[in-house]
Amino acid sequence: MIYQGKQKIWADYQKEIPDDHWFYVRSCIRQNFFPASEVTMLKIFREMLGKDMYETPHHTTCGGIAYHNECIPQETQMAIIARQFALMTEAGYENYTCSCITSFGLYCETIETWHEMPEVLERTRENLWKACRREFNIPKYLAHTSDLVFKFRKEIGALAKYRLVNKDTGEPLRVVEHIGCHYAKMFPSKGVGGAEYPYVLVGMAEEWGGNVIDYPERRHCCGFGFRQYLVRANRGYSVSNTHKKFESMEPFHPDFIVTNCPGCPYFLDRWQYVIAEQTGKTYGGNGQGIPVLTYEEMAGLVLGLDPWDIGMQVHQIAVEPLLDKIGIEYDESKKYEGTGGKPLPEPEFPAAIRCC
Amino acid sequence: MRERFLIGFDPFVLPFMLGMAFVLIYCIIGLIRVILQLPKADRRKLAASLFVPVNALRNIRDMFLDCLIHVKLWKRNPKLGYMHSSIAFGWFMLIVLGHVETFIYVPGKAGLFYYPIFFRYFMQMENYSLRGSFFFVAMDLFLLIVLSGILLAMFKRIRKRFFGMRRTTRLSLTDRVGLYSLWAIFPLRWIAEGFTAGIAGGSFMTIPINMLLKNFMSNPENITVAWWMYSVALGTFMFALPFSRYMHIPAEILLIPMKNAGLKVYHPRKGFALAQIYTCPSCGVCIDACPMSASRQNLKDTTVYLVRQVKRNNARRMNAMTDKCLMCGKCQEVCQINLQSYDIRMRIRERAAYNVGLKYDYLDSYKPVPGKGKVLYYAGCMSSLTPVTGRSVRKLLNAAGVSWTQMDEGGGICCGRPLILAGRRREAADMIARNTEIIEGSGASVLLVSCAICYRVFKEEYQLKGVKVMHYTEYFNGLLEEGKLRLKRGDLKYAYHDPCDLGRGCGIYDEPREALFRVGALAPAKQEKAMSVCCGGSVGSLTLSDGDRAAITQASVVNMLHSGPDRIVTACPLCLKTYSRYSPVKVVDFAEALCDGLEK
Amino acid sequence: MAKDNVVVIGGGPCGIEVSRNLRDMGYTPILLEQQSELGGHLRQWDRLFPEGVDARKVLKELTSDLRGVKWFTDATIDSIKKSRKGYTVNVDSGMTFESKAVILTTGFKLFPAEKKEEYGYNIYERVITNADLEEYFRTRKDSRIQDPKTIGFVHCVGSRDEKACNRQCSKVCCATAVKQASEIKELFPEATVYCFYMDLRMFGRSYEDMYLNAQKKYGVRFIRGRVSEVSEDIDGKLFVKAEDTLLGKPMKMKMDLLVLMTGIIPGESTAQYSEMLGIERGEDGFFAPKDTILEPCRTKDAGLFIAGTCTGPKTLPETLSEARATAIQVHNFLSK
Amino acid sequence: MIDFGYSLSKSNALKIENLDDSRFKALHKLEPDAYKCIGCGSCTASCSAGVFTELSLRKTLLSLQRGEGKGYIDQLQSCMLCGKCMLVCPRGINTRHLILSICKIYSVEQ
Repeated sequence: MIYQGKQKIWADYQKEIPDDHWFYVRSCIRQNFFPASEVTMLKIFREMLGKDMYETPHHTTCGGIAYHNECIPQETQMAIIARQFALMTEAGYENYTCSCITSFGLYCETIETWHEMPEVLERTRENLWKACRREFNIPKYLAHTSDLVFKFRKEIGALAKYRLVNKDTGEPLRVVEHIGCHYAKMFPSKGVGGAEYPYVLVGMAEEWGGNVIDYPERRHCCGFGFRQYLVRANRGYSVSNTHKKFESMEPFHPDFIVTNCPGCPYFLDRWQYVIAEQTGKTYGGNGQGIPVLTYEEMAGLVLGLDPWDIGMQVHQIAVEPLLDKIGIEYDESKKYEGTGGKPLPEPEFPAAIRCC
Repeated sequence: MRERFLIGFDPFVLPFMLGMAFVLIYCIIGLIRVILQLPKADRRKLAASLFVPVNALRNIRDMFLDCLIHVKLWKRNPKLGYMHSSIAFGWFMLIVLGHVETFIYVPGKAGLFYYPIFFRYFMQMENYSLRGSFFFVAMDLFLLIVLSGILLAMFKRIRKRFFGMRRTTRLSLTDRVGLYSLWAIFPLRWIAEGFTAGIAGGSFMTIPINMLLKNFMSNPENITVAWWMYSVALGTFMFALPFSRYMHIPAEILLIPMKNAGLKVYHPRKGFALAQIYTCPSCGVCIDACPMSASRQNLKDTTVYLVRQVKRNNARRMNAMTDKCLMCGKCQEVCQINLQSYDIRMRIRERAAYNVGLKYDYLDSYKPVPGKGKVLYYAGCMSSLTPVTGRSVRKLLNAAGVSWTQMDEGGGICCGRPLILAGRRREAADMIARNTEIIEGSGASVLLVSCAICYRVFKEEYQLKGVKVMHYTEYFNGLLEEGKLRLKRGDLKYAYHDPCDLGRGCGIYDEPREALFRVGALAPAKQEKAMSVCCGGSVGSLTLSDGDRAAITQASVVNMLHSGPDRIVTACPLCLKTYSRYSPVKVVDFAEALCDGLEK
Repeated sequence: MAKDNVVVIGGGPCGIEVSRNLRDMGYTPILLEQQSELGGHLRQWDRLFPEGVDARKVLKELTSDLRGVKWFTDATIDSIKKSRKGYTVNVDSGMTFESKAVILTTGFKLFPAEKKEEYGYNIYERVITNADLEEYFRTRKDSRIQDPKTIGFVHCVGSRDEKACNRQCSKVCCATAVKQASEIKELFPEATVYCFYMDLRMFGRSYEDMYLNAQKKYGVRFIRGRVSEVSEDIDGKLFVKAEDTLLGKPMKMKMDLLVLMTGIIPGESTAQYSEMLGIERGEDGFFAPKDTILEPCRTKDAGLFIAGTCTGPKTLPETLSEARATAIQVHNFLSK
Repeated sequence: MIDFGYSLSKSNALKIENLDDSRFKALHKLEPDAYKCIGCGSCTASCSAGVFTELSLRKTLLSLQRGEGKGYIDQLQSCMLCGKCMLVCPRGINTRHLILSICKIYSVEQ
């Protein structure tokens, strides 16, 4: 691919991101899939970069999953979002950031709808008032947390203890970046770098020494696709999509995959095991898979945080080979120690794919 | 007259004798093979026919007229006729007279093959006798006739047009050997007899030879040399004969009784077919006749060459050539031995390995519109592409007040002929069966067909109980004669094209012309009736490309325009469609033409 | 000073435009038209694609100012003789013209629809051609058009068809079909209009808009499939057979009116002039220019020019600009 | 192997680059018109057998070209070889021989 060409496109999709005072909203499923990621994110921003990240226990789901499964109507879902915004307004913030791509997409969609149809906005205000006597302002700035990490990639790079470089060969690591569909595919202008060649993750990986590879199916969905996964009968379709991506990236021998969406890391990670079971095929070196990281995890690693503290042990695919490549020290014995002396249950390891 | 040598033998006769023996053995074996190959029934038929006096006489007559006189060739072109008969008949007479002489003068030697042939060498003249000089004159006369024939033959090689031929056959190697040795035989005989004319006597041909350089010729060494050459020429010819086109000389003698016994071709290269193959003299008359000769590259696929390939049993070429053929049947029409090339090709196609797993189980689902008409009209597949045909036919039927029903309105079942032409007779049976069911069930007494292709198959393959199959040319002509249909004569000139399947296929030539004559004048084509030229659209050909067909059609159109018609009329939707692509004048369907004569 | 004569043969739009331009350059164009009026096929047309400009208006514009152009109608060429000086053109009426340059703008001929028998033109009551329809648009008179409910347009009649001895695309029929489909829908809003096409060649500027309009505004239904045969029903309605190739299903539908989009083929005179003047012709029968790209208006013969649809199908604007280009070419030749 | 209650679904994308067109090439040798089709559908529309069956020469030819073929070839079995398609084809393709050749090469009988 012609790098300069991509740069031109990236130049067209710049996004204004304020550098402080954020109202932070978590993602429902990430707290179950990779709970440490969000913690790491806050840690980096609050402690290392000294930013103001406000978080309230009162916030709820954005209603996205229910909405995309056609369980709740748009009106309801708008009311839920309105309430989130109300919380922000009450807390005196106007920059809104969320850790979930589904939410991010939905916020964009909703705000756009209100923008196009003021009457809908009015109805939403009424509904919210009727429901819980709250009022809200539309956020001045809306960003996904990956946008923030992107914005501060240089600062993080400066603090970094490791670089995304193979310590033996000195070669940059081959990184596959995977963007959540709802990040920019619906509103290209809302994503850093647009929808075709999103720059948000590329920026981080390259800043931190990695080398992003373009493979034919890079645009393709991870396979989650809400109903495709949530309805069991459709899961074959879900895993087939993931399979397609791996088949397509395999010849490039990626060292790891980095994602910015709740579902993607989960499915790219877990489905590798299912594919191994069903086809006997694994995509990493010697019977192992390709490690899949969230961008927070990637940031955490280069900053030299303890892999076990940022939750690398909850991955299906073993991350140790990656850690070794980069040269990150870690204590294998502490892997399942857990925080606060509360040990984690040790998983049983499948035969189809090497997970340690 | 008395013998010159006590032992009536000289080594120079050996080449001839060997050749003779070889030919005889070859022919006898061949004969036996052919006879054995015949199916039992045919063999009986043949044997029986030989003892029917009428037949026996016919055989003899045909042998005389065809083998010796070549009557057909005379009809075609006198020069060509003379050339062939002079050689064939002249040579025949030389042999006969030679034998007669031997019988008269040396009956003892009559048993020897060579004696009559080299008579003049072995004999010595003592005194003139009227009888002797008669033979001298006769023999020289026939020699002269043969030589004239040979001379023409040589001339034909350079100027074939002189004999009314545009193209002749490319000869195979053995053909050439045969040809040149044949040419050599008679001049050599002339010289040889010339040498001995001083001793054995001679006449106006041989004596003069002897006169010039007398003492050179009276030298015995030189004499034998001359006779050696003569004998060698004969021998060479005999050895070449079975492998050359000259095999037709003996083969025709077998073919004639077979034909007269009315045998049918049941296999492309066995029995009856084989006899025909060997009888083909590759005269090449079929090359000019073939519509494909319109484009050079197809010449090599004409019948005469097919025969050669069949002889060699070259399956690949046989199939390729057969698949290309339009099956218009013209080559058969012009053929001197009327080789049944159509049947031979059909047999080849029926054996061709197209793995078509054709299945027609769906045909029963076809339920035509029931009608009470006495006349059942079957337009055929093609007619739906030439709507004018059906429309005109209906017009005429109504005008004549006939009660009719159309069988295949909105699509019917194909008649089966295209399939049969593709050699899939077995599969076609299904369609024929279903159509028969429908037709017989319709209660009509006449099946009216407006397509020559369909008509032929209805005639040849269907057994329709109580239903008369009629082509619309016959039928409407009938109506006109009975006065049921009245037409006004206009002042248009119509050139009628005989569709292959209707004309050569079913022998219908006059009805359409009579009918057309009631609506206008006839402008005959250059070649018409049995000689008509295929339009090039024939479904008979499987492999001819659109381009090849174009050339054929254009040539055929030119033929139709010979006497400046206002309209080209054809009685087959396929010809209609094909012609209208290239014809400068309007091409109309037969029925459409008749409609010109209807009161407006 | 009066510059020399230039004989222009063929008084269609191309011939007229060449003459006007030559006149403006000071030449004396002699425009010869064999028919009794100038304008060629444009005379039979009602409106022109893509904007639907009135054809009469265009023709009026073209013929409004012919001052300085010597034009003759009913003028059939007897012979053209080439001499060292130039050409001698003899007209059957006895007139003779001398000229250094001759321009052939002899135009085209519409494919005779009856040659495609399976479509039954002149056999079935309700089958008409694009020309007939234009005639109807102009006069509103045609017994065959009686408030049709279903109307079909058959593209590529006599174009892109080996069986019609014309392999070429006629270029303008697709646009015409879409135009006419929309127009007829305006006249009969209740009717359902179908276009049966092999490929829709909307190559010109804003043709695509016209196409979009036909779909959006007029709801014309486009079926990708060539009509293979037409038959007539008792009630005079037409049975049309085609395959919807995108759906992969054969279809048989009843129609009240079928319009055949007859294509563009060389005019009769093309052959005769190539005989007379030894101009080469392409396989398609149109005049073959000296160089299809660099010298599209010239023949091997320096004084002999060819322009317009006698060198292949063209739209009207293309024809007119070629006419102007030719005028300049002629000027360059004469002022050498 | 564990049964998850679902499994990888086969991709229905046409693997055009790795299709085996050797047989189609052979067909083209046998009938040079094999590549000339522009898919106008005239043959299918006018087909005598098509009135009763699914037969579509256009579809069959196209699918064979794409290496798909399966199922389509059997459709040819209902062809009556009547030759109408040959008359209507705007490309002048020798359809009858094309059909026979397809049968020869993709041998329906087997």
